[in-house]
Amino acid sequence: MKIEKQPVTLPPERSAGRRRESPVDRKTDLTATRSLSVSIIGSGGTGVVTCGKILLESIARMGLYALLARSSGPQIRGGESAIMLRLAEQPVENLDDRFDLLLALDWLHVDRFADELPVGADTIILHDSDRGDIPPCFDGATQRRIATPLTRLAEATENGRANMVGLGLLGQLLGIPLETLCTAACDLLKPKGETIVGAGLRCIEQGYAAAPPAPRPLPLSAPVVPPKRWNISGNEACGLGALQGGIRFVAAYPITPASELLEWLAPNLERLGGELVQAEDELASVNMIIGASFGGIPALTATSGPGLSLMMEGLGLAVASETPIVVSNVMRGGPSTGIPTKSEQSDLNLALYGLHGDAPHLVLAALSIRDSVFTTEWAVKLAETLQTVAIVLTDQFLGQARAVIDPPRAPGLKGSRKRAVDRTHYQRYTLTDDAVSPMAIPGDAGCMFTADGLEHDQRGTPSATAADHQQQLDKRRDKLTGFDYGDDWAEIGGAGAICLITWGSASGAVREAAERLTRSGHPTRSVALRLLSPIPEAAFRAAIADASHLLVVEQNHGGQFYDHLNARKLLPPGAGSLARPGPLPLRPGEIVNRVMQGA
Amino acid sequence: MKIEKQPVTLPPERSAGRRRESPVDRKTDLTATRSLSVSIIGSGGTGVVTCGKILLESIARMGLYALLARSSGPQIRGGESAIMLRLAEQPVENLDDRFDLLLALDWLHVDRFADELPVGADTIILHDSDRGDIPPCFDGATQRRIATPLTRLAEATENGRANMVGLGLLGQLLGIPLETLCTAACDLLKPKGETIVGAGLRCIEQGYAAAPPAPRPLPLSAPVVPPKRWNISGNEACGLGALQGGIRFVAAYPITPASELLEWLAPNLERLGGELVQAEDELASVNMIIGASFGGIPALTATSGPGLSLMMEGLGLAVASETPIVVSNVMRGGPSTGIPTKSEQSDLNLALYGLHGDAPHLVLAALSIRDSVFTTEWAVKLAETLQTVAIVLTDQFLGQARAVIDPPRAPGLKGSRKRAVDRTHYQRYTLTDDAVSPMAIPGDAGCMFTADGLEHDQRGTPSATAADHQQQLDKRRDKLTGFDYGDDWAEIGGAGAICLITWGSASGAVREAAERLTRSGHPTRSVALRLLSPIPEAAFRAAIADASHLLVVEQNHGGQFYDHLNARKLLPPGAGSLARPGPLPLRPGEIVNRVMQGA
Amino acid sequence: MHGPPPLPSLKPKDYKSDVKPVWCAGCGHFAVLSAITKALAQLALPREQVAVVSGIGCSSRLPAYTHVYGFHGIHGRALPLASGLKAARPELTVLVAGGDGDGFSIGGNHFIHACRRNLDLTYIVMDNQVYGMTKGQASPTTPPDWTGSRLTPHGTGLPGFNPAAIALAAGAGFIARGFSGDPGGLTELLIQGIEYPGFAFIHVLSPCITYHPEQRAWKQTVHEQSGATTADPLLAAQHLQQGDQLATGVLFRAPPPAGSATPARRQPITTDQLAARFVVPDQN
Amino acid sequence: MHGPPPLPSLKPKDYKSDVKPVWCAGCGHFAVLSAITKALAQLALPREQVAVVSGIGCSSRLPAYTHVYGFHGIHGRALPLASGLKAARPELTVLVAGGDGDGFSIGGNHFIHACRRNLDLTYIVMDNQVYGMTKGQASPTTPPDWTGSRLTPHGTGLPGFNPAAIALAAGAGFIARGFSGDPGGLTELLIQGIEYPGFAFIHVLSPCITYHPEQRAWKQTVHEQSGATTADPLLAAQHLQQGDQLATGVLFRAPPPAGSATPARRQPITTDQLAARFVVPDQN
Ligand SMILES: Cc1ncc(C[n+]2csc(CCOP(=O)(O)OP(=O)(O)O)c2C)c(N)n1
Ligand SMILES: Cc1ncc(C[n+]2csc(CCOP(=O)(O)OP(=O)(O)O)c2C)c(N)n1
Ligand code: SF4
Ligand code: SF4
Ligand SMILES: [Mg+2]
Ligand SMILES: [Mg+2]
Repeated sequence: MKIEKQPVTLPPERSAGRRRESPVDRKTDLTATRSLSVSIIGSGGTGVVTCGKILLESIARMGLYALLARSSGPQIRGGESAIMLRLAEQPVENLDDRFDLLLALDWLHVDRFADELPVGADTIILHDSDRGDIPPCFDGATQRRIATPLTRLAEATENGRANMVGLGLLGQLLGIPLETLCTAACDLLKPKGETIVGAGLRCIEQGYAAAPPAPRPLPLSAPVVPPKRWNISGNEACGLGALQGGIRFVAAYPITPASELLEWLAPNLERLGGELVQAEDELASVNMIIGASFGGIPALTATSGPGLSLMMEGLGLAVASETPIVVSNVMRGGPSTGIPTKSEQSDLNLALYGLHGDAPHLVLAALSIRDSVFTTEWAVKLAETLQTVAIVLTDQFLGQARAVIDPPRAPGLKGSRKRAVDRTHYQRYTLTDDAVSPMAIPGDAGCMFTADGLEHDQRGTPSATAADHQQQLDKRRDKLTGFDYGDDWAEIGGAGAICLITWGSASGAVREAAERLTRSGHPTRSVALRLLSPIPEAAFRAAIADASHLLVVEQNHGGQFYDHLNARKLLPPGAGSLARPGPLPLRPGEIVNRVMQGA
Repeated sequence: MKIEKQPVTLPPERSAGRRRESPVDRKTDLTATRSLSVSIIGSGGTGVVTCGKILLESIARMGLYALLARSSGPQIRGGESAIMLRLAEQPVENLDDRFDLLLALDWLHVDRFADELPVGADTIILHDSDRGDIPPCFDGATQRRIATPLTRLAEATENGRANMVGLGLLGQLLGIPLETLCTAACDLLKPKGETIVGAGLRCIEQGYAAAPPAPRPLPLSAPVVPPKRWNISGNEACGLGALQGGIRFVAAYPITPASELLEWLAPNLERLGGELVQAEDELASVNMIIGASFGGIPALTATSGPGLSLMMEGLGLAVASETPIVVSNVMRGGPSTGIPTKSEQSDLNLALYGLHGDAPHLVLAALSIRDSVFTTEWAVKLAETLQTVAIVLTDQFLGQARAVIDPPRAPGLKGSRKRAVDRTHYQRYTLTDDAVSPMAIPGDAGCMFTADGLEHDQRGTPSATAADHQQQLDKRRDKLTGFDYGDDWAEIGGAGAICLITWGSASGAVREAAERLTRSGHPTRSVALRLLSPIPEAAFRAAIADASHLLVVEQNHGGQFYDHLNARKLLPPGAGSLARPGPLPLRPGEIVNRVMQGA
Repeated sequence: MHGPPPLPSLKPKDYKSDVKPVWCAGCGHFAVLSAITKALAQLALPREQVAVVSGIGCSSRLPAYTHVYGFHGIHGRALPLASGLKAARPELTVLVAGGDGDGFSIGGNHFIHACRRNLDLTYIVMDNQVYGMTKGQASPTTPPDWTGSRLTPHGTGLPGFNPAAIALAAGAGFIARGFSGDPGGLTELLIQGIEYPGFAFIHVLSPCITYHPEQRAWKQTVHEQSGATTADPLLAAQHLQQGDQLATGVLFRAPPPAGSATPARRQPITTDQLAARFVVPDQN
Repeated sequence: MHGPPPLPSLKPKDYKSDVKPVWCAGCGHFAVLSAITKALAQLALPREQVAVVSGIGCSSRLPAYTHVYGFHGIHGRALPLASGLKAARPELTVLVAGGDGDGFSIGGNHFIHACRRNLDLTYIVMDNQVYGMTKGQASPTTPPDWTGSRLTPHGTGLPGFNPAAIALAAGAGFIARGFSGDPGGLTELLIQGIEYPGFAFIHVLSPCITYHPEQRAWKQTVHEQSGATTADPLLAAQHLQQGDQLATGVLFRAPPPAGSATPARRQPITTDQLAARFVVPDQN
């Protein structure tokens, strides 16, 4: 099936009402990436997530890009859930300010999602007329509603389900060809057996046919020959990056939202000749990977805040003994157990500063789902090259969302360990030009040494002298600060006197905000840091040079990154901070808003 | 026995050679606190520490002040050791740049101490002529040596020991009346039995008699009626402060150099009706004190870097559940196992930033041995008042040294918990004016609640909404930042355009450096912070206002406090950092030197 | 320090809070909650004199569903938190509740040390042989051939822990096993455990119907232990080592630890007296 | 991945480094070091194929005194570090060395899980019933009435752990006890432990003459176990539960774990093939 580029027709309420002075009021700037935001909600068992996945895959196959995020209630299983889908003609990895379309399979506990589902007067609300009316929390958006008897339509088919009818209806409204929708559904439902597939397809067709002619959102147009794209989740992307970087040993303890990363890694590691060990706790997992890495096998663990807290002593050992390891930390709401199923960028302090003693190490953050591949692979290669600890921060939003993306790029760094060659006077911690010492691994004859967390001399023998301490402290710092990280430390976009600085998963919203500001006559650049420590200071200064307005954007309460940049004396006095805790994702509009208020 | 104030006669090489332009060259500015620095060294079993303790007590009884620090080799027991004593007419709690007097009971492994024992050309070296000659590492100081056959003199007495002969000799040179020396020796040796006491006294007398008339250091004069003073170690001071603050439950796991604090606490807690539990590990100890505090009993744990690392998850639980606890962290050289028996101020990062999520809490540092009483007591009272975590930083130097001090002062804060009174609609985390909620404890009828590390609403019921999260995050921050800490947040001394900023045990050397600078014509003030987080920002700005030269002084490699002040945007751009790792203590001269270089 | 006397008519529901459990319909933990409230009611314990402490897991959500004092702590650390509370406030009745992951995996060290420390706690482990909360990974008690988790796609290949045997070897004095499918029997065990003046370990088989639906079969296979409760550790060691781990009842009960073994306290002191010890004696 | 064949004449001293131990003269750990180097020499293991991993404590200082690969890790975490090494490099001979505090107090969880995980490690615990390194506090194996520490001035009042019994309950397949005062016997046990293809726990009585000088009396009281080594866990459970913990020998030896129980590996794959799975299929 071929998709022709279709001419764009703007619905009247979109092109009207543009006000130059307040870009925040415009949901989507039509001169830029055109996108549509769709949510599906429903109580446990209604099949919201299945719908979301089929939609995502259909959109992918149409040649468009998309992001699929999920949210669920507090129940362990079977509770209400919501999917949030944004589809676009260009790559998009953040949510928009409001939803264009909301499909409610029912309204049970919908209030739990109300703040995650901003709607506007122009939001089209589709709902199952067999499952009650639009509740008060969506009062703002009732002009454009489509009530359809999804349940009754589904009942016409044996084993039919309302979610599939809704999916068909949605697909029609979004301009997804029926065939694409059906092939995607077929592929995704296959594991459930033929009966389910058959019933599903019939329901989709019925929904497709039942879609009313209006109101409908603006259609998006896909390229005639779509470029190669991937459909991947953030956790899968991290996992793939880790394996591409060379990780062949993983030890970990399950924790939300990192478990899915581990569950993806376990079978794939095995097929690569590696291994995943489920440890008894995080103290064990971090020490296990230190042991494996000491044995010469690049090793990683994955966790989230509470688990990372438990690993700090182990990380210090890896730093002091110069044993390379990587920790992938998928952040969730904190402090303490916090909000385990929701996203926040609040483990930064811990990742940067949570080791006792002076313990320099690398901290990186993936900027998007796509970037999770690159950043994790880079982190592994940096850790191996510099014989140190690399912590890679992602978060629940990035980790558990899926996106249709351009194929990720790969780091240029070769990233292998400097191995011992001298077998006569081997000194494990010998001083060198780049402060990285050749490392022997068990099996290397003549290079036997004892790795140690005690301060030591160049040979590795414990030493408490001021001279050895200073020398080894200098060495462990210099190997990190003296390394040339090239251009990969950040993604820099746009140009302008306004400069938005950010890190990690906030980058998508920040980039979109910068684009919106620029288009509305306020040229704005964005600097999204991938390498959070050590920050290449000269490069950072160059990136923000001449900016007249600086704002540091992040999703936490304390402004942890803002503080970190100030700690490093990298910000001019007037730089502002937009720090807003989770669980709601940062949206481009609130960033634009803040800039316009401050400007 | 009465000690008359004696007139001061300056040895010629002391008053000569003063050069205004380089105050660092003067060991001790004679217009200020007059002090003498003495070291005793010897291999395992020579009795160095016993000598030091007797000297300290004698000096105390004379009406003088003194500091006694110790150092020992890597052996578990019986290895070589050194004591470093500084005696003065005024309170003194830091070491001087050089030693005036060095007594070597023998020279075995003395090179291990060479860098801890700076000597000058004018240092008097006393040594046992029966135990070999002055080794090359003390080559700089050979003009003024006194070789005495200590061993042979001791052999004259049955059970006689060379260290006691040396002690007598030293006592005589230092101008300690024989009777004072003997009474102190008597009291301290008593537990060893009468034979030892008798032999000891005879040896002391013999040494006293054997002292040559010259060279000898300048004598110090004690007041006729000395004020009340204490003889206490830093670890004991912490323990006393904790008990005075109300601590009645301690759970801990042994670790150097915090074990002595615990060993002091255990029997004393018991006699106060409290209890100390030796836990299986630090994860247990921190959770045990959370449980005890939940039960209404003020509770503390003590540890050092590696143990603190293991406690971070527990501290986060205390922060989120608003359960007051205190952690006394006695710092040692890091990272990792580092240098367990030596001092460093490098756990600051961990203490400030080592919790996952946004987890505001209190971080304090004791400024001296004497201040360990005040700061620990204040920390307990603040933790109870604000229902939060307080980490008190001391270090190996402060903890294991003893000093003769003025009686410590007590904080004005009453420091008791705000208890629940409303028994009808009790809400554990209710919002209040000061953001501190009334706390019920088991036994309070009608106020049953469940404390939780999950984010919660005011009642304590788990909640994942953005509104509850923001509200409770604000509350937990505001109760700390909104509190009036009064003047106790720092000790501010002197006045001048040069401003030395410091924290914790570096304060003594910094204060002395400021005084020396001031006296040499460079008026200098010192600001030593006791409350490191949250820093009362207005008060801090006032304290450093109008300074033209600022230098932040601390004993670690990274400049952790300097970074912290910058993170909080509290330093002007030109402020400098003097960060020097352990294990050697910061000495006033190196600070003066740095200021003069920078000026 | 005891509160007012209990209201004469406190019912099990009076020990329940109004917070709705997050548990899946059919989860075994519901019955454990009921058994606990029944035991508390039968013992007529004043609600404010009782505390339930837990870690993290589905099972560990239990405290908020009771109407006594509660602490929902962190993963694996319920026992030390409860130990601190009990040591500081010995007159309280302290229950500790959690799962097999919480208690035997991350919390394993505290488990063995609590057995040895023998404080008067009642430790209720709802064992479903799986990490329910994190969506179904193997726990230390999972059978070696369970392939339900992608983390261990071929099964763990390791024999499951025998928590009762470990508890015995670590020094526990009271070891019982209950089944959430027999709430009456479980209530009885809880009462005995709470009344036992020392550490009481109650191993509760509590099915996770979501990740281990086959545990519904426990209804058929769980059985009362054959013999009577033994007080002989040698006999118990043998029984527990060979047992099928589906036998319920009080499996071992040692004579309670020797009363208040705390040695005569030394003479009390005040902090002022303590401070006075540091004063340098007058030399004149 | 094996290195060059061992030099024919490697002596025990060739497995010793030139680093001088920090131990007190007379410390039991010296003999353990010697026994280890003797065992390695007798087994003629190439030095570069051997690793000794430890935690923190006097005993844990051991790796630096050997001339094989070593890792002096952090307190209580020797077993996981060694487990990671062994899992990643199964062809190496991995010994784990430490103390009773390191292994049974802070490291207790890893101890029981290592017993269950049953990797081919030899775990040597130098038990002196005290924390030597931190200057003499009670450990989990300290007798209840030892008043040598100011932290527990009346003694712990708690029965000491029985590590062998815990190891058995936790699933260890090889359990032996040695005595540093009998270096020949200890060497023999070490050889058996290293050769055992699974987790071998070797409990070594190793006196701390500084904080437990009375342990010199072990010379008189330590004795060989009466019976022969059993392979029956029920019998072993009984023996270990009642034993005086001064009996030396191989106390339990189960048939080694069933060979490479690892199930047939799935078909190998490359990272490129993995990446290709994410590519959106062409719609045309
Ligand atoms: C330090 C830490 N690690 C991991 C987790 C994630 N986690 C939460 S509950 C749980 C396991 C729960 O299993 P179990 O105790 O058996 O309880 P169940 O849910 O089966 O009742 C894990 C691993 C966590 N919260 N904290
Ligand atoms: C996390 C942590 N907690 C505490 C310590 C302090 N510490 C060092 S060794 C030791 C105990 C050593 O005892 P053991 O393992 O029995 O060895 P031994 O010295 O008796 O041979 C302790 C508590 C530490 N290094 N790290
Ligand atoms: S996942 Fe299992 S253990 Fe958790 S609530 Fe559901 S049934 Fe119960
Ligand atoms: S303190 Fe004890 S265990 Fe440590 S070296 Fe000395 S004798 Fe050995
Ligand atoms: Mg479970
Ligand atoms: Mg020991």
